[in-house]
Amino acid sequence: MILELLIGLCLLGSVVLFVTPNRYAGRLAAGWSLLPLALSLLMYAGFSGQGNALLGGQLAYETTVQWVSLGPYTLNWHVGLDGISMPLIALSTVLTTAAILSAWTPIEERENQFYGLVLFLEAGLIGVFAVLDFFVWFVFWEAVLVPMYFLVAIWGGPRRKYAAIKFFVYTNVASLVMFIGFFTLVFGLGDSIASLDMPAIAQALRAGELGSLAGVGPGTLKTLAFAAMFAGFAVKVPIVPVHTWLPDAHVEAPTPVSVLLAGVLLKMGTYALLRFNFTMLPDVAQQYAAIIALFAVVSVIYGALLALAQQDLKRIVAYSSVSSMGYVILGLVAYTVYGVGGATFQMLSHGLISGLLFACVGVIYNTTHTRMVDDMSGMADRMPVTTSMFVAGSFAYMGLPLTSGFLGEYFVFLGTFHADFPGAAWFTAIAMFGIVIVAGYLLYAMQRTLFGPFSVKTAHADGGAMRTDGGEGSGSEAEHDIDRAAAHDIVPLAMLLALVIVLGVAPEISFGMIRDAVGPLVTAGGAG
Amino acid sequence: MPTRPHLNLGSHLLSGLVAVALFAVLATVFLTASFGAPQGFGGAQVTPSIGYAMFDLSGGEIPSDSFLAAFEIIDLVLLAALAAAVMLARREADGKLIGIESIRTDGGRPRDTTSASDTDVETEPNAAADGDGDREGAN
Amino acid sequence: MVAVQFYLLLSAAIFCIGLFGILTRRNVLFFLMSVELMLNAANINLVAFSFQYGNLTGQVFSLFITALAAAEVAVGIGIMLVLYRNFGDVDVTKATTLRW
Amino acid sequence: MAATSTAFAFEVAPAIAILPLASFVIALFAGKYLPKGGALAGIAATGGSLLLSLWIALTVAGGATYNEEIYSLVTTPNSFDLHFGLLLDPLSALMLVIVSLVSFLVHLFSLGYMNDEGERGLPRYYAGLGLFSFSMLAFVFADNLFMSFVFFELVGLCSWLLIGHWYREEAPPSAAKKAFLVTRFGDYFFLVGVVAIFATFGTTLFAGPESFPTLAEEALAGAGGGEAGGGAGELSTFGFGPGTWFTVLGFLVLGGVIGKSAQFPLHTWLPDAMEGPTPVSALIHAATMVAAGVYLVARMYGFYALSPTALAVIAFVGGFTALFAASMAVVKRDIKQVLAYSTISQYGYMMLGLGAGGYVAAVFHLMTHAFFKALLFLGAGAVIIAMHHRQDMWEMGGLKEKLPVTYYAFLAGSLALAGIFPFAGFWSKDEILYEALIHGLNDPLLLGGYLMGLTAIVFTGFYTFRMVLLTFHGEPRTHTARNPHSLGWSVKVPLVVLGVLATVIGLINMTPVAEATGLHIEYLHTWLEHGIPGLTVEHYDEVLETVAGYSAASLSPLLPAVLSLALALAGAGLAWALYSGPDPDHHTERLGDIRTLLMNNYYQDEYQVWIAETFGTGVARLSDRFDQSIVDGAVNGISEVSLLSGDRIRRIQTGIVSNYATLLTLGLVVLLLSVGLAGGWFL
Repeated sequence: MILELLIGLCLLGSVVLFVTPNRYAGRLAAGWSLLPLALSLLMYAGFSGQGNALLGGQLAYETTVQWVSLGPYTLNWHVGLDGISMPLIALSTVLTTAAILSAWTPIEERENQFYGLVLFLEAGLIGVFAVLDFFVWFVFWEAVLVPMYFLVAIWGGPRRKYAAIKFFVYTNVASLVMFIGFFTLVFGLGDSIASLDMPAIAQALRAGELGSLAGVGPGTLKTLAFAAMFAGFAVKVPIVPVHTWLPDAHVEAPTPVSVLLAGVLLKMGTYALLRFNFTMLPDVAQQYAAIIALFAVVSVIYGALLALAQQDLKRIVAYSSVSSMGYVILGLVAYTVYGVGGATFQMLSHGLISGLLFACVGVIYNTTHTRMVDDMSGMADRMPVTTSMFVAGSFAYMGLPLTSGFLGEYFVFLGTFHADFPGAAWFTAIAMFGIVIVAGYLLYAMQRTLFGPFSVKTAHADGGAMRTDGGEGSGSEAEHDIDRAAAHDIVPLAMLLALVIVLGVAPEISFGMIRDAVGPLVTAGGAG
Repeated sequence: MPTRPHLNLGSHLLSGLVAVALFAVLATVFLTASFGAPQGFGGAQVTPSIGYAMFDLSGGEIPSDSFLAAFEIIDLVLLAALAAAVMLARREADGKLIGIESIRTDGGRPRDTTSASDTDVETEPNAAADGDGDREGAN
Repeated sequence: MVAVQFYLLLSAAIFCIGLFGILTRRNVLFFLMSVELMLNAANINLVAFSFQYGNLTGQVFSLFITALAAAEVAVGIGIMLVLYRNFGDVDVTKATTLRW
Repeated sequence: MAATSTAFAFEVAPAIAILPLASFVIALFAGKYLPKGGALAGIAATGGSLLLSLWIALTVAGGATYNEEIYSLVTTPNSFDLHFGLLLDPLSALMLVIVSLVSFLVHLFSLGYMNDEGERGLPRYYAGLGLFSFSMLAFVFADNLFMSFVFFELVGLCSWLLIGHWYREEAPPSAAKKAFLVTRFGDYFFLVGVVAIFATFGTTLFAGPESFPTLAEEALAGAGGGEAGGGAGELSTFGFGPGTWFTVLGFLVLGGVIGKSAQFPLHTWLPDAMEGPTPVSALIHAATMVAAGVYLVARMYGFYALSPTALAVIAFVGGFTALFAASMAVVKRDIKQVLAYSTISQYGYMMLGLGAGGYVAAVFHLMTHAFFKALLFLGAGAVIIAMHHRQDMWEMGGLKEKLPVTYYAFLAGSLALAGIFPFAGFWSKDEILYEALIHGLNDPLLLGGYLMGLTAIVFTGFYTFRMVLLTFHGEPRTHTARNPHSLGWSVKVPLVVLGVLATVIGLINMTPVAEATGLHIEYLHTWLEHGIPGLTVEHYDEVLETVAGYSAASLSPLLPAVLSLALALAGAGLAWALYSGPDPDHHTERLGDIRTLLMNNYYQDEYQVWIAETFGTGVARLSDRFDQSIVDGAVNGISEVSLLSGDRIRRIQTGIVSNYATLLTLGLVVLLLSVGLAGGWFL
């Protein structure tokens, strides 16, 4: 019942926050979010699952309650965790707390609703990672979109309406495509399943019980379903060329929301790809591995190139997410322990690091009111701590050893290089070039914004352009705005950075359970 | 001047043709369909049976469903309709209309002091502009 | 006994007359009257089938419909009054604000 | 006693790296509250590391070696094993001593260079130094290539941090970015190489029967003995023959080496890196980090020895770099720039030595160079302090009288650099050239490397003494040069220590003397002879001969030694002739266009920036435009279509009830008709 308690806590918190006065909402939200955080960390510590959730593994914190019958299918409330979902749930709770803390400064109106929506979002995210019955899973999957839509549309930047609608419509259409793909499989399975339980479906599919549907044979049916589900989830990941909602949503979203968007929402896509496409239809995935790998490599390189061309710090980080998620896809397609496990580890690591970077950009934006690389320089002079965090986060993103970013990418490379599909080594080698481009744009951005003589140009209402030379004079009025960040802005950064380093030095903390969970998948999937 | 009804012919009757067409279709269908012989009630008492059915009482001779809940709901609906009719029709003592503020036919746009129809005509271009604005944002 | 399709034919005719009224008239009062006709066409159907199957349900339903018709007229006339206040007329083609 | 104390020495060996890590943490978090901004913690830590390293070296000298895993990152059954380990053999013990000694001295020197000059950000500076020492020492004792890569990258980070120490100015952050990016480009190939070695051999261990050089050797032996692919059966060589594939792997790792050791064409970052504080230049960009690349090749020499192609390329690139960089050093005005190019040039020699099969010679030069180049940089640092942070040699002159300690130390370093008998550089550089010559007589590529290395000697002698003469001799040319800043003990002590070392360290491996007299005084050679099987000089020589097909021509070492000495003296003499007067002329201006070319570094920066602009930024801009217009355009196009059609279709919604009713009825009629026709109602 502990998972229900976790989700319930978030939902209850959401309701409570909606009726809390704005003045107290921030503090209450932060305090409340510690509850699911502590609970999920306790669960993490006491995690006892074994094997893969969909392949008959021993689940932790499992509950199954029969709910209703819908035609020939029973709908169940079936939740449980394995080594893939547990770290992701912990990631969700950690990032929610970080996002709430980093929202204290920028969110200045309708706070109670903001924090209420954030907690509602957290509940949805946990549900997506925990639920194992397709119907309920889909409810959570869609429920995540709702708070996200409002968070972007109400508290976003100047083009928030456009970004929010684009995000919502794009991902919703994708859900539809995915839904059709999945139900093709469900109907194709016919009588061999009696519920929409994902483990049951996965095992039935792997046992080859797929029949034909509407005159289409099982082979074609599988491929079609795979393609539809892949297309659906690809939007969420996002994979080039269905990535264009991401930069808009990121740029317009308030920073705390960007943290969650990049940190956890993108992981929903890869998590679902792993659970559905790569676990349920391994043969199709392996048959078309080279094509999927091509998509992955294009995402890596193209995303990185796009990031290189950006001037907006948030856009840079947003596009680099496209690049990083490409590594995840590349790892999944490898079907090796390091490939799939590394992909999962990379999800975790990218969640922490991109969250950290977005939060850093947010802290800078809060004081300078600009995110343009050209508009500022020498921020290190005024915001040394934030700068350190930004630098550390950037290097983690570049894959500096002893941070989780390095290991995530390294595992993926290691796993994919000797994978079975044709050209695996070449794909990997090309994808690795991403680490050079990533270093290029992040170093460029850091050099321009953080270092050099201090100056800030803002479109601030009262100031117009203001310029001050670096060095001594710190008494003039114009500089008053540029001050060290408050402690509550720094705490989430430090928290995330600490996790990034801990995971980078002791990856076994999470890689152990991940490896345990992907093991059956890999041996069952083919290459060892 | 004494008036008498006169036939108002004109193009507005054209849409009535649709109704005629519908009748034609229905008539064709009904006349070509075949029903068995009606069972009828066989001389049983119809009206008391209706009463029994409405109040869920046993004793009706003719089979029927029970309708107590539906009866009560209809009761409420009538009451609500009565209240609504009164509310819609009420007039304040000083001649000012009430209920207008709460019942708007313009989609809830803020209204100014001019008469309703004028305002609506004026706000129309704005509404169109809003729509366009959204689309520009989308580009 | 009269075969059921003739009742149906009658009901269709009444219904279509009501419909004709709605389609061609512009006065709200005529609308209300036409709707009344259409409801009663439905009643005829119900009673006819009640007779056809020897089951009372249809007849009870026709009673309910009569009651509902009363409610509808009450609200309808209320709406008509509001329409008149807002638009200065009871012509339905004048009240065109409820669109796109 | 031996067994237990040996075991204990190896038990505490990780502390060599961990002590500086502790000093990093202390300086970072508590540096603000400590006296000297954390310097003392750093000095204590590196001093401790130095003592421990010496202890380890003594233990290793006793014949013991150590090759153990100490921390496992990830253990995966049936797949690769990522761990950190400790490989202590003569080579790594030697390198540990060098790195910790230079690091200790640089910490000491920094007291004078940074603290006494009232710099800001001292905790950051000492944290950077501590982190660097940690990473570098850990890199040195790494027992597998994965761990090497990890710390290889970390030293790159430290380099970035320390070059950009004065981040409030424009140039240092830019130079730091360039340094990191250029080395990152090399590291890309290294990364591919590490992953590929993992994929090929399943391990990246350097030493032991399961190490990848051993496996590769066995695979080659198998392939040579039986039919093709016989021994390489269990290794996946990705469709290449084992020999070819191992060469490819060698080249991939070499990419990282070329980046880090600033070899042509990835050398452009090193001169820019001189924007950092001078002690940092001494530690990172001269003595240790830049040596990491060369050290790596030496570390996995057993693997490179299998591939004659890779070796020849290494030698040729090294020889070319040596000449190329030396020629650029001739015209520089900035004292640190001269030293930077000379560093590139000297690492070129080491690469030449390694490529030519002179493993001992290269390691020897690595050691002597670490000492004399650190000395020269620290000497330059002392001069810069004295000159109030001016670095142009034409503003100096006549400092000999004012700074005697610095002068004599600097002179010792210069003589070593120029390769004048009997200073350190002479012995090591001569041995490299000798090795290149005897192997090169059978291999034109090696011979080419040798000839370029030989030519570079003249340039080296010239620019070294031009530097010495311009800085210390003649009349002071500016006011600052007449009244230099005085120097403290913390500056002088490192200079003296290194000056002594630069003078005498060459004596440990006097090959020409040994050959001539028959005495066994090649101590370094002996030192590198024992150790873990498969990592010894004998083994390398054997592999070179059997697998790579290297054969040495028999030639007395005396003649080449005399030749190189003569060339060095010629260069030095030319410098003396041109610049020895009290007020020397700008002779290099007579070179005309060549000077312009050299001052602009052969336009290497320009073309690299051009490539980066065109293929980086240009392609990025293009793809951005493509993304905005085509990809996102398609998305917006779809939404545009639906919006537009919605806008048209909504016109049906007139607001007139009658119209709605008409449509409704019409719809009903159509529906009835179609359902009826389909259901056969009208029959």
